[in-house]
Amino acid sequence: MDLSYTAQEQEFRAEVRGFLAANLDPKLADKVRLGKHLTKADFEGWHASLNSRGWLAGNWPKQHGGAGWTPVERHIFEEETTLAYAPRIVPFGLAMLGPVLQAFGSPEQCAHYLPRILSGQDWWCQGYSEPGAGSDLAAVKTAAVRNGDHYVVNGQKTWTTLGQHANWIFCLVRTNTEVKAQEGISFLLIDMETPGVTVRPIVLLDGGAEVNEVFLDNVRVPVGNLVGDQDKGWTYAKYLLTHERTNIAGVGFSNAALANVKRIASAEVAGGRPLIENPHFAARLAQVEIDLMAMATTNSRTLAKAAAGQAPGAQSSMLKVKGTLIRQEITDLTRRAVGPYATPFLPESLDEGYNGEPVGPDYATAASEQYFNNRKLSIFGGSNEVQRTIISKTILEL
Amino acid sequence: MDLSYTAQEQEFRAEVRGFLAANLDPKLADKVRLGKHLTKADFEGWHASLNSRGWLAGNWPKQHGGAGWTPVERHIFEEETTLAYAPRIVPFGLAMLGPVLQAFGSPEQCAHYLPRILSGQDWWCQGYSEPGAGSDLAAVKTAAVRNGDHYVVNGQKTWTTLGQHANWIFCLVRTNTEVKAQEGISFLLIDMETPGVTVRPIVLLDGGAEVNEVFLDNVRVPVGNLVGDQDKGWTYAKYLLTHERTNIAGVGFSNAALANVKRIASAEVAGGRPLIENPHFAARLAQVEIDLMAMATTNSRTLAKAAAGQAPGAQSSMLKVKGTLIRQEITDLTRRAVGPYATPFLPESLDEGYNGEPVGPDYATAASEQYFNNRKLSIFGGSNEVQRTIISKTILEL
Amino acid sequence: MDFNLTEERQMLQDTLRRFLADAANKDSNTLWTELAELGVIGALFTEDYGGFGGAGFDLSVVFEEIGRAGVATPLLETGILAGGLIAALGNDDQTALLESIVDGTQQLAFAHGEPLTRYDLNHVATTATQTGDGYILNGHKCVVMNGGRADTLIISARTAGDVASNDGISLFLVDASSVERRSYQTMSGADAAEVYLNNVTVAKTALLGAEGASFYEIETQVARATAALCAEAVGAMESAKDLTIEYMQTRQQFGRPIGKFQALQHRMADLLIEVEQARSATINVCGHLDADRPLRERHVSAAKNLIGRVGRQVAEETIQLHGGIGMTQEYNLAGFTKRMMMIDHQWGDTDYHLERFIALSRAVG
Amino acid sequence: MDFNLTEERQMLQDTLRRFLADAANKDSNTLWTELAELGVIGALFTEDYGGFGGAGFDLSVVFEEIGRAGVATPLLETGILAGGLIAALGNDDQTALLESIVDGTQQLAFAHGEPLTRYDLNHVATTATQTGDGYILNGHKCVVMNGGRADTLIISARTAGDVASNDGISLFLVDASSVERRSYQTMSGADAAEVYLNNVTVAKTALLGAEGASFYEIETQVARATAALCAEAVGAMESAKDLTIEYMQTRQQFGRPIGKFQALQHRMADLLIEVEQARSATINVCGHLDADRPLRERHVSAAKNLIGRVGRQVAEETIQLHGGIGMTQEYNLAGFTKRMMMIDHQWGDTDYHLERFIALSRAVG
Repeated sequence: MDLSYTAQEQEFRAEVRGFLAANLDPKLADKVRLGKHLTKADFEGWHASLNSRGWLAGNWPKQHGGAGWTPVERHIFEEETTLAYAPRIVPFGLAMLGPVLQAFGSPEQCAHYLPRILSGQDWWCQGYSEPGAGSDLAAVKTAAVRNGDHYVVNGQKTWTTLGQHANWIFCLVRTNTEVKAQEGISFLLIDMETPGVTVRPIVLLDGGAEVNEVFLDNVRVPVGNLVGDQDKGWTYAKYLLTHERTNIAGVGFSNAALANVKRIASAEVAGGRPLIENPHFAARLAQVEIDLMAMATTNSRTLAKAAAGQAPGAQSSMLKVKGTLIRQEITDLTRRAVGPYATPFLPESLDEGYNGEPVGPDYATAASEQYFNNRKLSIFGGSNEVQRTIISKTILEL
Repeated sequence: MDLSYTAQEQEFRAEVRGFLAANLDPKLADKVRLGKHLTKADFEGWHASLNSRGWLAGNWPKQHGGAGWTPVERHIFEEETTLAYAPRIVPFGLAMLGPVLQAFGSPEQCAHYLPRILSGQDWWCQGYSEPGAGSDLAAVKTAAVRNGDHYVVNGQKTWTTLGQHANWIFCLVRTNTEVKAQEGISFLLIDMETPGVTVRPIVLLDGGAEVNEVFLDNVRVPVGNLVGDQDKGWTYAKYLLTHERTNIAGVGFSNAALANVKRIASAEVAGGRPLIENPHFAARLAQVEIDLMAMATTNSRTLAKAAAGQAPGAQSSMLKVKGTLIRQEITDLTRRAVGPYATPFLPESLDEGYNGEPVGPDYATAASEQYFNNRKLSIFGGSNEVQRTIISKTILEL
Repeated sequence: MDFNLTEERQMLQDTLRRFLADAANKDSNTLWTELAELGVIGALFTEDYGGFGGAGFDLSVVFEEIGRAGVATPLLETGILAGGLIAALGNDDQTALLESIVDGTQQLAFAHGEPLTRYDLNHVATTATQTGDGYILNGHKCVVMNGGRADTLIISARTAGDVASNDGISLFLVDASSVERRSYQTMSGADAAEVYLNNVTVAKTALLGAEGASFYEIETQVARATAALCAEAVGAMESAKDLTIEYMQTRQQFGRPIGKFQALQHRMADLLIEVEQARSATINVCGHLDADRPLRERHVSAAKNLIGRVGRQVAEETIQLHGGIGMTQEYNLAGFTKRMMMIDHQWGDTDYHLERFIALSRAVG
Repeated sequence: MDFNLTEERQMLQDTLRRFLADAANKDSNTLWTELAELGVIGALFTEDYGGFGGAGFDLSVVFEEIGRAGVATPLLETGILAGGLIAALGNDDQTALLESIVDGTQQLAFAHGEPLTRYDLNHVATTATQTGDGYILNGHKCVVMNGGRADTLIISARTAGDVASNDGISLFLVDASSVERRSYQTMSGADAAEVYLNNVTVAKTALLGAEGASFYEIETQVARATAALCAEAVGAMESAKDLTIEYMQTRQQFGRPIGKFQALQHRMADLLIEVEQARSATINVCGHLDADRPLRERHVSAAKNLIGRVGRQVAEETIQLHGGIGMTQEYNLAGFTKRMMMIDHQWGDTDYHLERFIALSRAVG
């Protein structure tokens, strides 16, 4: 048992800090901290900056252009970048598709797509969920029918995050309706500029439009865009969902959000004293901080297991549930902290190019929006209910 | 809408208070408040005292010797007696069997048993649960086989509260194994002095022994002891469980327990000040008090519906769940309030005739015991899980 | 004890519910005019002031329906807060205004809160300095609900006393066009504004009530407003609950309606229990609006604390039980959950009222 | 970072688990002797003092097994609290005592808390008045764990300072038979006593450490004891969890194992998550016992707060998931749930440590 980092790891942390100090534009960090909407250019610029340092794909092996970090190094990177309020790395190409291609794609697919992900030439989005298949992915209905050298794809995908920026989408499609639901699914790469692909934004209750519906109407996809074997997509989809979850607990996001709410509560005044000195508010804050301290260690324990080659199993589901509950609790504390200024709704002021004054303190603008937006954490990526079922089934063996 | 009591109801309240002042021995009230174990004589004395005033069976109609109170009057009686720390009325004969006999028993059964319940000649206990049939009452296995003028009963009952004091037990028994589980159950009255009846105490984790196992070994019960029709006992059992639940929320108990914990927290010192002034403790206390204020009104609303002849439906299940959670939360506050003195375990000091000094303040002696003992509230009488299922099935209609 | 509505209130409820059933598409001006025509504004006032109600349970009937329909109206600001203050404190000239409130031709707002006020009603830094023939107002009033659309503002300002003293708070009736305002939408779709008072001159006749003595009347009207907000929250909870029940009955996952999943059933049961608690707390505060101050305010804080907690639970659970669709703006649920959460930020959130309840309980003993 | 046990600790864990598997029937003296023979007491001390451990993770290995087995021992009082104080403060004569601790021939207790102390370590009203050749002790020490069975007591008393001052607290090694004791059982089956000091005369040589300067060492040893209690609670949670899982797999209701009911499955999942949290908090405090005071104490309070909350949840949920059987004394679960709850009352409950965490965080900045 040893809670400390090795000298090498500490050195790496210093390196990351140095990089952030030199390369993260403070204006961009402010946008992240204040919950403003990042533009496509914001993401692309940050990606490019990381890529030039060889740090964009921390989880990829070096032969594919990744950093080849250990889980602990990835964790340190995550911790430092989130605490510095760097933009998150858009995960669809880097954390999701990349590993699937590396595990199941052909050498040609790897050679073609992976470099384009790193360079930013391609922006990928995810075509998993459908209107009738949310947490129940096996219910996928979008049909891909083989027609010569092409699949003809018809159907609808939904909850496609940042799909408005994407030029490629990886999809689960049904290629066989004669077999059990899980056995007739394939994993297909679709160029979004193909005729028949339409993207329509879904406005969420926080006013933001980061998710989309993607309509697929007689879309012709070359058979070369199939990953792995036809009808075996369920395996690849599961691989994607259960791997690459080193950051599932969101410890870094929570640490950053907690630091932010402390800053807010020090600035806010309640009954003539800083809000942070109010015993009730302080108690709520301390409670979540204590939970987070423990979860950080639960997370590290899981990382250590992963580093030793043990499959995370039910533990990644536990991290998902607890991690999202903690993150959501912090957004609730934040909206409480800003008091009546949680009420104004000025989503335009979160957009690039807004030149007006905020209403109330700048930290208040996005408080309610973030509270509502982060309800998604316990719904998307395998709802917390699905995770609880996984945990209990694993343990109860029933 | 009117939250006030009528003049008549206020007068009744005054009458109850007057009665309590004149008839409730302060020493007995202290025993109740301090969580001491009441003797059989304590209960019997209090029953006799109420019976002499005609108030023992508040829920029975006058023709059977009851008080014939309205639900509101019963609520007032309950509220006043609990706040005065009077012993509870042992419910098995009065609140459970009585109404069943009045609804389904023969005139002869009513004429024989009801007066004996009021006079205290008979002490009834309940034979519902079995080792394999807790919340799932339809799984009752105790068999009653007709043999001439008798049923021969074999089986085992459990969780029989205060069975050690009882001379009669009403039982659910299986009289037909050929039909659906619910349809072969009968409701039988058994004299516990019949050969073959054995009572064995179950020691609970708080050290108390208020519940028992009852073994029935070839017990011969006259057929005249059958209530209603053979194989129809499920109907009577359900009637018993869904009716006579005016006090299911335990508002009176909670009010009394809350007053008690406030008294304790005023006497206890934390950091040099009364514990009740500690912001965190005060917050927990206020939270439960606010919940209780609302639940008292939820309870009154249900009573008003009952008075208007509407069946309580899912609402009595709601009161059961919320009421037990509140009562349990107060026992948790009480054990916290007494601090390190929650640790000593001197169950003998809760018994009649103990002459020693308490360890620590007298109010601390039973704090942990009560915390553990009251875990039963969410388990017995239809577990909270069963209640939640009833609520959701009623509302979701699935 | 009687938990039935009187015949009049039952009629009001039925009428209002029918009317609001298709109110979603009406613009806010039409809605306001029609509410006035229906007599809904009048239900908030006693007969002395041109109304036919004004009691706690009148407010709750009206606001529960508003919450159930999920419409944004200036009823609270115009009818209860401003209307209530004028009815309680106004001289004859001023109470004449009430007619135009009840008939829907005037909208008002109560400009009270300030950046450092948070939820303390006595924290007023805005000053009113007496001049020869009137007052000069200086200060910044923030998140003034309906502040952008109001024709007339009631502005609180300090004519004496320390910044957090109960004494020395005065009220002024001010033409809204005479002050600088920045208007914006709120999270739940209502209008609000920042009001900047830079040497605003008002006449002596603008004073509403006695100089420096308005705190307790503000508290009384805020108590009424809080009761109304609680009722509105209960209405929103009922609608969110109904939508969720319907969704659970129809939405299929893993081959059956999600309402068949026991884990979700039990969470729904817990939610239903808490909605009943919220209704009871609202009944308690509405039934005690005419009680003595300590008892009344204790119920105000108890109710607002409970409503805040339950509102959060209902908002979060109904979204979660819906899944993704529950997060979309176009699905009905969004409006209800946002309203529940925003009510927590009006006149004191759940934490604020917990502390206040403790303080009030201590005072009562 | 490394979350594996060293080979030695792994061996200790295995040995202890095997040994304790059938410890339930042993009387407490036999158990104590055999624990000493196994070297378990020695695991709590460094080599300097005749042991072979003494670090945070040595304590956690031992105490997790104690908790898992559900046995009551005086390990905490004798080995960690008294033993730790003697090792840290004792002169050569006094540290000679450690040999008889490690070999199991002496039991000790730390008599510190008093009726008004509650959980504040610096609140000491018991006085030690200097006489010509020693001290006279007066006071009442309450709920002294192992106080009835101890051969020797370490008694804290004030030689100077206000009742709640950090300065002026002294420690005395006193023959237990020389003081008046009232001994009793605790809720979780251990021994405890009230200790009454009425003009008890002790020699100068009884003083342990410098006069009036023991507060910070008491805090240090209580930190170690708290870490051990957290580990013990985690062990008890593991056993309660295992029993419940087994019960859910086998107990039939409504025709199938109750583990098939989704509502219970999800509650079990939440419980499992929290047990992992409890384990992590325990790792955190054990890993920081040698850190600087502010950091160490922050982890002490974080862990004890979290353990208190999770302990309650695990106790209540495992009883509830069992139903009636979970409430009976003869079923194994009873011992574990009682132990979890009683740990909350030792050296500060969950509320106390929440406040302390806030105060410590403020001090750290």
